[in-house]
Amino acid sequence: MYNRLKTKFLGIEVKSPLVLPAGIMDMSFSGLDISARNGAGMVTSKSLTLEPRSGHKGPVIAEFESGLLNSMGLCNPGIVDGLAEIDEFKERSDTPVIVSVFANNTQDFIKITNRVNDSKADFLELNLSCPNVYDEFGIPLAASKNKVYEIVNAVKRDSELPVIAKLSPNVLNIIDIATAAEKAGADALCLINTVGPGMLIDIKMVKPVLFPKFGGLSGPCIKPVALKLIYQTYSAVNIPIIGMGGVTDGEDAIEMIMAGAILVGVGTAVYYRGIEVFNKINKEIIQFMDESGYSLLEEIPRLEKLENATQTSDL
Amino acid sequence: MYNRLKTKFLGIEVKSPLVLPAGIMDMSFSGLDISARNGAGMVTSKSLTLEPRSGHKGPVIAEFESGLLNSMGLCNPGIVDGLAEIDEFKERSDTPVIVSVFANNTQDFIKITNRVNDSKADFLELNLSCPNVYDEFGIPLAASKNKVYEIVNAVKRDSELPVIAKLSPNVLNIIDIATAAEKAGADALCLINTVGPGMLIDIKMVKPVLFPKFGGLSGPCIKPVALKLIYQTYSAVNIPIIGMGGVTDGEDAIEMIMAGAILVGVGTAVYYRGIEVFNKINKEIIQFMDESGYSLLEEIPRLEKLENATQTSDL
Amino acid sequence: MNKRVTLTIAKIEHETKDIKTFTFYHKLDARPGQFIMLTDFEGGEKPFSISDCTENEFSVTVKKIGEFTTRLFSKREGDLMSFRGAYGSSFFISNTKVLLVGGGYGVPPLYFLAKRLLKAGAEVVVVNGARTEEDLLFDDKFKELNIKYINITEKGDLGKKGTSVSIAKKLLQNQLVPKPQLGNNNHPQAGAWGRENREKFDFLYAAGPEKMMKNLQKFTGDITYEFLLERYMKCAIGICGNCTVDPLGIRLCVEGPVLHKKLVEQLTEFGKYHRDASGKRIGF
Amino acid sequence: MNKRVTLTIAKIEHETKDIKTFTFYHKLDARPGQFIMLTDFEGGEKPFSISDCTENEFSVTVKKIGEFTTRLFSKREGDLMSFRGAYGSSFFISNTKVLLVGGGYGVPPLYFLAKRLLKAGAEVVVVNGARTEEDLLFDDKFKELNIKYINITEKGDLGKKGTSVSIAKKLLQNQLVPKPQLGNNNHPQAGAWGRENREKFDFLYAAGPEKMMKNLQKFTGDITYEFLLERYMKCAIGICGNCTVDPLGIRLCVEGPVLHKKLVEQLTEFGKYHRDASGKRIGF
Ligand SMILES: Cc1cc2nc3c(=O)[nH]c(=O)nc-3n(C[C@H](O)[C@H](O)[C@H](O)COP(=O)(O)OP(=O)(O)OC[C@H]3O[C@@H](n4cnc5c(N)ncnc54)[C@H](O)[C@@H]3O)c2cc1C
Ligand SMILES: Cc1cc2nc3c(=O)[nH]c(=O)nc-3n(C[C@H](O)[C@H](O)[C@H](O)COP(=O)(O)OP(=O)(O)OC[C@H]3O[C@@H](n4cnc5c(N)ncnc54)[C@H](O)[C@@H]3O)c2cc1C
Ligand SMILES: Cc1cc2nc3c(=O)[nH]c(=O)nc-3n(C[C@H](O)[C@H](O)[C@H](O)COP(=O)(O)O)c2cc1C
Ligand SMILES: Cc1cc2nc3c(=O)[nH]c(=O)nc-3n(C[C@H](O)[C@H](O)[C@H](O)COP(=O)(O)O)c2cc1C
Ligand code: FES
Ligand code: FES
Repeated sequence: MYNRLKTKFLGIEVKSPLVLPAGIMDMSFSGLDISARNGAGMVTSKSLTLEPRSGHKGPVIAEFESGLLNSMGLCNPGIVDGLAEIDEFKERSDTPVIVSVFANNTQDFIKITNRVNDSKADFLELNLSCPNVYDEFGIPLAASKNKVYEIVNAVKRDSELPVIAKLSPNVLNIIDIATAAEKAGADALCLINTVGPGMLIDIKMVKPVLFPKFGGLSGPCIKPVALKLIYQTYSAVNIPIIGMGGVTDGEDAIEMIMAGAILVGVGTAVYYRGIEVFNKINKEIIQFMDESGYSLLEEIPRLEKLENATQTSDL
Repeated sequence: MYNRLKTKFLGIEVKSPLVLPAGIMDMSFSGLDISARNGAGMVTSKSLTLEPRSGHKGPVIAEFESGLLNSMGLCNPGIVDGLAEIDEFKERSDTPVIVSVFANNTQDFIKITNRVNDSKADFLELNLSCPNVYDEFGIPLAASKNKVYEIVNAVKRDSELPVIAKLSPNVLNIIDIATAAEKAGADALCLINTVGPGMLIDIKMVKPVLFPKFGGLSGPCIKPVALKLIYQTYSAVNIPIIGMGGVTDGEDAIEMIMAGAILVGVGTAVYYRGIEVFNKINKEIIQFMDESGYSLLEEIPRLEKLENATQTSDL
Repeated sequence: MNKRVTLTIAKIEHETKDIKTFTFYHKLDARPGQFIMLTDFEGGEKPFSISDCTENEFSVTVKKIGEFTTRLFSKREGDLMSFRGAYGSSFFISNTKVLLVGGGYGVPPLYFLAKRLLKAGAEVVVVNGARTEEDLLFDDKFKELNIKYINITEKGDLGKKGTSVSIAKKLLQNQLVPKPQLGNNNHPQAGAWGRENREKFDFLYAAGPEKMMKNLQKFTGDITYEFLLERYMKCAIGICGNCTVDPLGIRLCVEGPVLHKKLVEQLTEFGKYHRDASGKRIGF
Repeated sequence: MNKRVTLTIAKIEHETKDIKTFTFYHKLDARPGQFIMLTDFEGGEKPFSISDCTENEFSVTVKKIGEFTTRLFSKREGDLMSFRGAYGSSFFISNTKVLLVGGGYGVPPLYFLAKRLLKAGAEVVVVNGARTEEDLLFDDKFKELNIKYINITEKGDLGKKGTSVSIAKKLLQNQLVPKPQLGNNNHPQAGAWGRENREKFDFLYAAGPEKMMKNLQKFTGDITYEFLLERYMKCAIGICGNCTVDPLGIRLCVEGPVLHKKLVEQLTEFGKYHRDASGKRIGF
């Protein structure tokens, strides 16, 4: 059955289009491994920084009826220990692995890239969502086509692995950012990272629930935003897209694929449906394919591309 | 009981902090009236444009598990007929009414303002969410502090009514926009308008569900984003805020108030809980006040203001 | 949450030159008077009353009138369509002696109603009016029901000239009594009308052009009635406000489209004006 | 959805110089071994095992150890706290002869367990170890239960010197048999230990420092056991991956904190290392 879900991503064959995204169950080799064993076709490490980070004090997770907010604070064991976990994973599994990395300046991204070159990872993903660094126009890194171009371009020069640019949804024009990444040489795009941020308030104690106050939204609440940005990007670029944001069942995954994604991330749904979520969604995709008469994943059609991808909003 | 919910907004007393927002049940005087009779302390007209607009072909509404998407397309009977509906409403009700207006350039906003001056409306709200007009830096009107300043400033010069600036959440820095509106003389702010936009796909027909493809998100899914933007804005401005976005029950309304809102809009929840939603939420607010020992609405505390409202995101 | 359903058109029946019935195989939980919002995602999502609904299928009967319905008329069996609903209020299901008065594409939802009334044990009398015999909707279907059924055309090509309102007036004023008669199919259910056995109706139902119902209203006396009204609908879930009626502010997509006499009588706009897609008032 | 609950601290009890029990009046649906995430929204949200849970209240027993617990120790009865949970796996409730071995703040959740085991009809033997008599947790509470109960300190200030593991070893190797004895409160439930009536245990439960359990594991032979393990927890809902254990990748916040023998035996990291807040491995 699972032969029907095989697909290729940048020349590498994966057994399922489902990807464990950065930040989910990926602090340890064993977390990556259990996800792969449960049906993820590809896994991503936690975003690694040069030095270890303990993250925020917490609460770092808040649940609301439509999804999650998180203010993890990019906790990670640092690039050295993080890559060691990946290498240990690769010794036990042939599932392709993306190493996600984070920095807030180009120099650090380059340093990290050179570390990654010596690892067993298959792909290098740049988490380009830093909200605290601004470009020369006062635009945050994640929303600045110049910064995104600069970083991707520099990393591409040094990286021995294919480079995936992970984009933030919190930008004015995703096409600007996506095409900047493409022009700079990104081999693929991954979108979307968390939306917002947002906040929740404990009305009895009159305090923000998260510590620090704000956290990015993930889960069902962001799916329509993700689909729109993926579709818009798909219409404008020629590199493959890993689509994610709120995918919880097989129908959501099909929507992502029709919007233009080659692979589909499943993050928050690990909470809703357990670590078995990958196999569950694999089955649901097959079921939809059966009902609709598609025998192979690649037969699933995509939406017609937007004619003018930038000008998307009518009134 | 309802005396306990009385509050003042720009010098006018309202019987409840709950507001019917623009675009909800407000095409006709009778729609405004039934909302007021069901407990809304204030009502807002559909955003009126100079000429009538039929809106988009549709589907203009799509439901998903966490809220609604809409691509109404600013359908409205035009400023002349729209104001006639408001006047007819004011003949039957003493509930204060906000006339929401929309244009995509300053001249048209001014023309509309002069029409509004001759009406019985109590407040003028500028729907500053036009996604199709760009400022000199290529930034959409809604996200351009320059454009927002220009429009509010021009309208304030002509308007005989207090002016409320309604802001879009789809901006890089809400403080820039909110303070631009404040500096330009806005008497109050209203936020947030719909988030995104987003899209949904019909996977059987391989088509976007909405026509045109994209629609703004409203309802529970946007509440955390709304709370964060309202809190941030509240921390940075000195004019009152009408807060809205996903408010569905009394606890949501309290969260809005604690985040800094003086009045609270209830839009999409009219779908979830019926037109009686205003009275239901009024009761729930009272119940929370009883449990927490607040006798009057104004005793409900607010969060401590952010020290640095702009720099809100940690990593 | 009201989940959207997308499925193939199972059957298309040509009713008249500009009216077709589209049937879908789907278990729809709908009551007479309710409607669905139908779309092909090519621009336009429109309300249509349910004209029949059984365990595993339902139908809508559509008049070709503008852009959307014209495109719909070009669809074939097997083509996909998408709908949401059923939405709105429904007719009261009485088990007494009732009169149904229909005109135009208001007739098909009354067929669905008649079937449910019969099930409930009501004594059902239907008046079906059209311009000509060719325009008459669901004539055969009504004849197959175990009811008293009167068809009438303005042209008179069925015998007498008249409208459904002119017949209903006589029935309501007790000048006319329907009696069972042999139908086309030689079953004794279908009926014509005679002048014996005058009786009173307990409940009146009507659907059709608003002018027709406005007219009918004059002859309702103190009989209880429900009318199926139409207003421009966009959201169909009670938030956009396009379908509210003055001065009550009730929404025809939620509190309607079927309104009880008590509400209809309070509508100042009934038979006078409605609002178009922009919300502008348009006279009838 | 797991709703957050915010409520006042109903009771604070001083157990030892650095351990307090916090009780909340709330109907919590929790099983022994499960934990809650507790916060005051001032920075820090931390896991604590449930040390008691009845119809309308529950408690956690906390050791003052760092920033959060120090701030928690400054709270008073009536102060508000917020929690979410209960989370995680729970101990198997046996109805046979069982041995509970506790050390440090691992003892209180075993008290909650003991009560539920008794309710299920089990024959419960508890070994409670501490450094000194003063550090002994829940000593009186255990004595009030109808069980065989052995307390022991490293200092020997209760009579003999020992650890809960040294006692458990003897019990498991049948060198020692617990017998009922008069307790503090002159009820015959509380017990000391003697050398008669050797018996076999059907199930072993332990909670406390990982070193202690690692030690205990040596003497478990083929008895079935469950250990309550701890790892650094952030989300507590199974997505952040901070609490996974090698090489299985299972999450102690979901599949744990109570793990069955079969799983514990597969853990290469058990007793060796855990991961800190950054995910870095730290030796025990
Ligand atoms: C509750 C209800 C039940 C209906 N049931 C039926 C039915 O069973 N069969 C049938 O043929 N028609 C029915 N209609 C009318 C049907 O919706 C319109 O004929 C259809 O929308 C026309 O669309 P169009 O694009 O072909 O025409 P257009 O050119 O768009 O419009 C032609 C006319 O149709 C009406 N109309 C258009 N759009 C709408 C809308 N969104 N809502 C309401 N009216 C609209 C207006 O009066 C308009 O002037 C019903 C309408 C309502 C409100
Ligand atoms: C399932 C489980 C049940 C627990 N039950 C209890 C209990 O009943 N009573 C009790 O006193 N303690 C219990 N703990 C330990 C308790 O969570 C820590 O003592 C507490 O978090 C310390 O916080 P702090 O800020 O005071 O100390 P810090 O200075 O932050 O840390 C001190 C030490 O506490 C541990 N710790 C800190 N944060 C966490 C965390 N988020 N998750 C796990 N361990 C952490 C680490 O070992 C750390 O080195 C439990 C832990 C787990 C995982
Ligand atoms: C708890 C948590 C931690 C995350 N950490 C990271 C991260 O370190 N790097 C990153 O690029 N994205 C991170 N994300 C974002 C996810 O990779 C993903 O883009 C987002 O959650 C949307 O997908 P979902 O709705 O399926 O969860 C995190 C998300 C969550 C919920
Ligand atoms: C169907 C619909 C139509 C709307 N039309 C308008 C509008 O015309 N002008 C405007 O400023 N906001 C409009 N809005 C936005 C609402 O006023 C409100 O800002 C938003 O829906 C968030 O609140 P809610 O989650 O309570 O609905 C519309 C929203 C919806 C759902
Ligand atoms: S159609 Fe929108 S309220 Fe009825
Ligand atoms: S604490 Fe996050 S997975 Fe267990």
